Amino acid sequence: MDALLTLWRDSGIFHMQSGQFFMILVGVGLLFLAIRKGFEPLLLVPIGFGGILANIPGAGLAMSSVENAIYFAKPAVMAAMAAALGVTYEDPAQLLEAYHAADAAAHVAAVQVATDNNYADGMLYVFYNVAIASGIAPLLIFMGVGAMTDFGPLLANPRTLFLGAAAQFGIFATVLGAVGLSALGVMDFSIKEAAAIGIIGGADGPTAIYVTSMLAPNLLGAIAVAAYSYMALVPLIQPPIMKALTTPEERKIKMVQLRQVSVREKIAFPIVLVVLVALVLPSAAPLLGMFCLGNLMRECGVVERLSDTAQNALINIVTIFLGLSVGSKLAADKFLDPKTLGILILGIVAFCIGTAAGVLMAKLMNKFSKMPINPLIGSAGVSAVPMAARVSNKVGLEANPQNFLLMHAMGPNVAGVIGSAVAAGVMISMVSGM
Amino acid sequence: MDALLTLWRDSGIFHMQSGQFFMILVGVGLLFLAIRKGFEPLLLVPIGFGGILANIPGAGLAMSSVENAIYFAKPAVMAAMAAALGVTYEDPAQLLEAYHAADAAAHVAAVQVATDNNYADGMLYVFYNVAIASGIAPLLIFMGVGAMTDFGPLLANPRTLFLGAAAQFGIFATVLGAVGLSALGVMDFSIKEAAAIGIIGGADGPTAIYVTSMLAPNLLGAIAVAAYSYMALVPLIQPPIMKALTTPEERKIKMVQLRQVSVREKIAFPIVLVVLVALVLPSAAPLLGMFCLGNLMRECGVVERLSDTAQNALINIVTIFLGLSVGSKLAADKFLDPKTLGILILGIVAFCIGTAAGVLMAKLMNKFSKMPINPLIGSAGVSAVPMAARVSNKVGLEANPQNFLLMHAMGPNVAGVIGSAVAAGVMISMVSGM
Amino acid sequence: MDALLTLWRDSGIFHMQSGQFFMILVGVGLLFLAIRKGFEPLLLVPIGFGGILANIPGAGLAMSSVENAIYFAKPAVMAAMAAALGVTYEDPAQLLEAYHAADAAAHVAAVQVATDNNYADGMLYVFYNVAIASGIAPLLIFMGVGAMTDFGPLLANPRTLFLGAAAQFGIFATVLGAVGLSALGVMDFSIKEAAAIGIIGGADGPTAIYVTSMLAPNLLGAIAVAAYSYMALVPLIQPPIMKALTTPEERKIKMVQLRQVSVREKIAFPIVLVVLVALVLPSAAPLLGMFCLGNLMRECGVVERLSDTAQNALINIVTIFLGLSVGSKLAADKFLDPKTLGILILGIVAFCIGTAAGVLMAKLMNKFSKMPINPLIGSAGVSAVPMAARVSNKVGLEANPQNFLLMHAMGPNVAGVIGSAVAAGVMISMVSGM
Amino acid sequence: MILNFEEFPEIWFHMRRQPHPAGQYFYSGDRQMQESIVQQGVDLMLFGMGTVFVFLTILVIATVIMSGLVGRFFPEAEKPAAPVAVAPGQVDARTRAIIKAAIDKHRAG
Amino acid sequence: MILNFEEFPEIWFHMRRQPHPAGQYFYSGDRQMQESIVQQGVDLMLFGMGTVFVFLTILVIATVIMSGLVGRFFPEAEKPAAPVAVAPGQVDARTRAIIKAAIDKHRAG
Amino acid sequence: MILNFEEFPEIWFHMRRQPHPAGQYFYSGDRQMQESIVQQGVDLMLFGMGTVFVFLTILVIATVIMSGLVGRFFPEAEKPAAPVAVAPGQVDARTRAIIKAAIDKHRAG
Ligand code: NA
Ligand code: NA
Ligand code: NA
Repeated sequence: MDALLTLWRDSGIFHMQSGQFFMILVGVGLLFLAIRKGFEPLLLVPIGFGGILANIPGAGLAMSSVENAIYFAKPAVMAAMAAALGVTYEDPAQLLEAYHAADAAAHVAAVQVATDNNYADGMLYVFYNVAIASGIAPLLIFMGVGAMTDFGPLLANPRTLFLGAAAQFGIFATVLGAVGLSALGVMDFSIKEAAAIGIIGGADGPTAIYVTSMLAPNLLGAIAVAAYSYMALVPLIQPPIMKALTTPEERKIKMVQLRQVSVREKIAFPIVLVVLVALVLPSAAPLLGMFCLGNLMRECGVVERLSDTAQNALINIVTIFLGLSVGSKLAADKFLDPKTLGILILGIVAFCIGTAAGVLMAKLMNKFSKMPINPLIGSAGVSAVPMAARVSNKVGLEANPQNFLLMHAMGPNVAGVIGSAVAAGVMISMVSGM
Repeated sequence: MDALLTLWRDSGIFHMQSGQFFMILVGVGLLFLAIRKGFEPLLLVPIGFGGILANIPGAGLAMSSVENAIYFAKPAVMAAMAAALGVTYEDPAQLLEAYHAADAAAHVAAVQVATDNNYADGMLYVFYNVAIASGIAPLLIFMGVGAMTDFGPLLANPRTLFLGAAAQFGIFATVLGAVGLSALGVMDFSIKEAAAIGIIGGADGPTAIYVTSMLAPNLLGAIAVAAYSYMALVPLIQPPIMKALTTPEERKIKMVQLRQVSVREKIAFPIVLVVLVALVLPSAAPLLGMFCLGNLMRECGVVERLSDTAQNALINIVTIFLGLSVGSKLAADKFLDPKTLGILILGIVAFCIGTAAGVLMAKLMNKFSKMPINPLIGSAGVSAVPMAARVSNKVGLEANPQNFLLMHAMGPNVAGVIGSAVAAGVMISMVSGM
Repeated sequence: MDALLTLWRDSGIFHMQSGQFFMILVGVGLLFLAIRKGFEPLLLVPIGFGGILANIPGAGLAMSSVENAIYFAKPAVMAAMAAALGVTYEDPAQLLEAYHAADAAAHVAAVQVATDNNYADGMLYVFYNVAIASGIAPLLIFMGVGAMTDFGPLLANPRTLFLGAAAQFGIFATVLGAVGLSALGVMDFSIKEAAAIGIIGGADGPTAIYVTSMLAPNLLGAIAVAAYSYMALVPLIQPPIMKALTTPEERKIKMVQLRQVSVREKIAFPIVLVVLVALVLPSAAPLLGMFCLGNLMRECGVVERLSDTAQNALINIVTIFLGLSVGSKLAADKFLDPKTLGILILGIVAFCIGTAAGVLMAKLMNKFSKMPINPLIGSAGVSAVPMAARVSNKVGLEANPQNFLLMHAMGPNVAGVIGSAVAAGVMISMVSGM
Repeated sequence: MILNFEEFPEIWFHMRRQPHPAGQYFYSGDRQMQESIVQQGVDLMLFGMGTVFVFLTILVIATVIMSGLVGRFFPEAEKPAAPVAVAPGQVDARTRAIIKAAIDKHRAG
Repeated sequence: MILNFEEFPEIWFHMRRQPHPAGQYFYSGDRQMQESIVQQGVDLMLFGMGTVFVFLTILVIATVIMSGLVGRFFPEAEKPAAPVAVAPGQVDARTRAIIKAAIDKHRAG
Repeated sequence: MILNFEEFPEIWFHMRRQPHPAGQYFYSGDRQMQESIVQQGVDLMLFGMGTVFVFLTILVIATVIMSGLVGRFFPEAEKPAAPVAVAPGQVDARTRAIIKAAIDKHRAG
């Protein structure tokens, strides 16, 4: 009969908390957005599904062995755990807190207690640690993205790098907004959390996940969902801002045809970039290093099989694990927090400010240069490759059906990827010192 | 000259025990079955080869660093190891026993001693821990299987789920048989071992490996070999039982044509299934969750590159490691045990009982329903996808050359996969409480 | 302002040491050789790029968490680290030395101190540990190479195995040279380092990396670069030696046409080889075992999807990580050492001696056999598959435009792979006992 | 109880190790354990098969409801997925096409 | 300072936890922290945007120099890579071909 | 021996560190170590090459036996694998087809 009780106590309904049920609905909603509405399905399908799995009560898929041990709260185990953590046992919540605050040695001791009592890390917890906590998965995806990126339009018109720089203003303005909310007492974001929220404005999924996993892993679920959702919403978010900040004449500006870029320039560019990173900004080395490696493999022409694998088998495998790992942070106790609402609001503000900054920078550059720039391509500086460049093209065609801006917009678009990787490096470096 | 002695002492013949030599022959035999007889070659080729590697004397490929240290039994190392394990050193066998019984802290200390003395984990031991002990490899294979599974026939005729349920009787009857043998003193299976043996009757490789790695890892070699061998033998095992339990008239029953199933039903099904698992049976969440994720990726139509990777590169990579890891459990000291014989006998009994239960359930359903079911498709409920469905079709064609049962049998066939995953969840949950 | 200081102190130029700058140039040079000159680009592109990343000052990509903590040398951290390592703190260099000499328990304690202070393992350090220190990556590549190898020419003329054996003389002669330099006081190689250097003469990349990672990981960068560079230079290194040791008449020898080899022989060969390894030379089991597994998957014809994955997705993924990991050993403090020069010189000597030994062995065999062997195929015994076989063919065509030696040279060529794996096993086994 | 095994370890050891004519019936402890494992097996069977049937019954109901809801509220304008039903004469050719993937690949599991 | 919080933990605790009419302005400690986080945010913005612009400016310069050097010293004899510029009428067809990989794939990131 | 280094660590230390006119011949300890490493190298060469030749000789014998057994007891009814031998004129075309995989791929190793 003990076995029957075990089975019943293990059943989902017995344990289901309203938060978990709500988060399962959120997971189903993300799947709906991904499948029916086409919101970044490659990421949101595994994220949404991972969110459902993470909220299955009693399964503990997103929990570490110690958290699982504390969840079931057997008295003997609790006593041993408390001893390992060097606290006196009052209730599971307090043990959990002690565990999260523990130094490495106490952490190891607690894991040993959990192991001795046959508690194991949940599947999603393992995926999270291997894929994200290590930083590996976002970096490998960045390598694959590098292998898919053509820097030709950027090399043909390097000035567009300034547009990619300006659009990063969305990141830092949002950081300021987040700390402002904290100062006003509306929210309670630390500077690290503010930095992680700001990176949503980089409009670049792997960069956002990388930074967040370093600075504020507790917010990873909300930030990743916001980043990918808003990237999917770029065709709705950007056009009103672009039109509000430009005159019809500006939108009709025709740009001069791009020059042809030689293969050797394309080969040299990632090497030049990584050497500059080495000399000037080591904190951006992991992200930009892997990005440049991917791009070099693409362009050098002698390692096609590696480039092909980086763009296909490897990035696909990593994407599945990355998505499930992000989904593990959609566990109710982590996601259902007032901060999530703040993140969703600040994230869209970041996109809007970045878009505006890119457009305004293009207008500013037009004042100082005789080579005309259509300000609509400025909005592509937020990255969101290649969606933002397509939006620039589409809005441009509305103003002048003969004006094709797509290739011109690809320059600031990939510049935005570099820009937000630089911003990520700066923030990780500076915030660690705060 | 010391070096020469080292070389000679390292040579295989010097160390070869008869058990290891026998197991190498067993490995060659498995390769023969796989290559010449076509027994599930995708698994049995790496398993058989891994079995050969695991039995190379002195190479220690399937042994942990501590086991390797104890194998070579240098006095100074033994003394340190005994201190780390908190025992007094008598002989290597006793140290080995203390190591296997050690708690996590002593385990860590022993590993440190082995590391300090330059003993390393064997290659297969590493594979086993990463791939199987973590549970990851069977789950990834289940995801790939989900991405290859078409639930169309099941959705067109959901009643066939009952056939998939009934066939799981083979699992539990075998558990009863195993504990009966223990009670009679013929064998000495624990309840955990009995449960792991029973799962052979699930006729589903990754489920069997997953359950066994959790409940009775020492039996993994024998159980995996039995499971895959009997799956390959389904065309020999099932027909006599099917014919014995049915009349020629029953075998001639024609089933009504299946209705067309819409894409949206196929998309909704894995989501419905995983939500039900969350509500009712969390202990089956890892297996069925990954299965549903794979199937959702297949059906949703927006993540084809992930689905393709799950069905090809990823499942192939994992299969290689899974096979080698299972092979590591074919080491002579683990496989050459009277229990192995018991497992081989009980395993085939499980297949037979499952087949019979499926056929009888179909006959029972015919008594309560006016929509006729050909009882031959009941045997497909054991899973063994798609071999069992083909057997149903073949036996049906013998009775009536115009009666094509294949698609009808695919319903219970995939239902059997769900059924044995449910049974696996129940057993893991209940047996842990015993 | 502290943050600004942090940023400046983090900048690359602030920290750049001349050695690091030089090594970045070396990395760029390797990329040039790989891309422009076609030097083994599949490996040298990731190795060269990894070398650049490893030398980015302050990024610590190739350093462990403890090394990173010591690099930044905060007083409180240093004190805790010294306590963990059981030494008194004098300066970072001394702590680093204590860390490298620490036993496993002190090592764990030091890692805990670094973790508590938010220092993490660098990306390349993680790759190195997972891919190379574990031995996994070279073994998986060897499996892939096995899946790409056709033993047909070897089976048609098994005598060519002797040529593959003779060419391994380059390995052992170089070991002798290295210990001679040590004895003379010119260099300071240990016997382990000498063995690792010798294996360059095996002309087989994964074997060289595997042996070096076991015996002398500090030399891995130089040895891998030497091995792959000289393999690329085989068309320049070998012909003069081959011509010097043969008469024009010998070079014109026509060899009898190879017999047809049945599929079953090809299937049986890897099984025979692995069983022989098990009986005679367990220390070569990991390398030759994985090689035979790959070849068996290729030839058996029933696991094509596994064979295909081993030859493509898996080997490509592993190659990327292997290359970056080797690159991590191009960090200035490890590479800029007089030993590197010694390695480069000894490595080319090894290639030359191996080539000569192969040619001379072929001439010797001609004295004892009536079936003529063109001595030019002896040089292919060094491996460097398939470059060395092509060189044999090309030099042969110069002597007699009707004499096609390519397929005849493939026999000793793959024999050389087996030969150097055997040599690797012997060296690992013997040197560990010295 | 007077006979305290804890205090008489040697006797205890002797009793456990020495075979006894009454064999397995003599030691209630062992006997209990044997009953227990059979009882555990029976429990496992009853509750295991019960759970399998209950869960799959719920799944049948949920599937039928789901198909009904999808059919009513989300009917597909486009043509449905590849038909599942088969006409006799075409089976061999068609089924090979439909389950081709499954045939070779599920075996990987 | 006479009021040593370390020695009067209960008072300290009380002051921190009790709300006070003067609210956030009363506690210099809290106030400092708030100033501090805003200040940190401003620092981050100024130096962050500064670094982004400085780095990308250097990159523009380096790219121009690089393109010049390559053009002068390593001109390509063979024909150049696929032209980047596009004629109006062909855009839709051509760009789909050119950025096809990027379109689906960068989304994976 | 009267001069016990263990008891005179300072002297011992001094002797090891100070250079001496007679150099490497004076200190039997160092000399022994040098002989030792050369000796180890010679051992490695002799036994290493010996093992390589012995193993490959056994492999030649085993291969010949294996080929004989396969040819006698398992002759292939179907036509044999792609012929290994080559006619002169066709080599370039054919060999490229045969070893295409190996050529690019083994390089990966
Ligand atoms: Na960006
Ligand atoms: Na089943
Ligand atoms: Na070789």
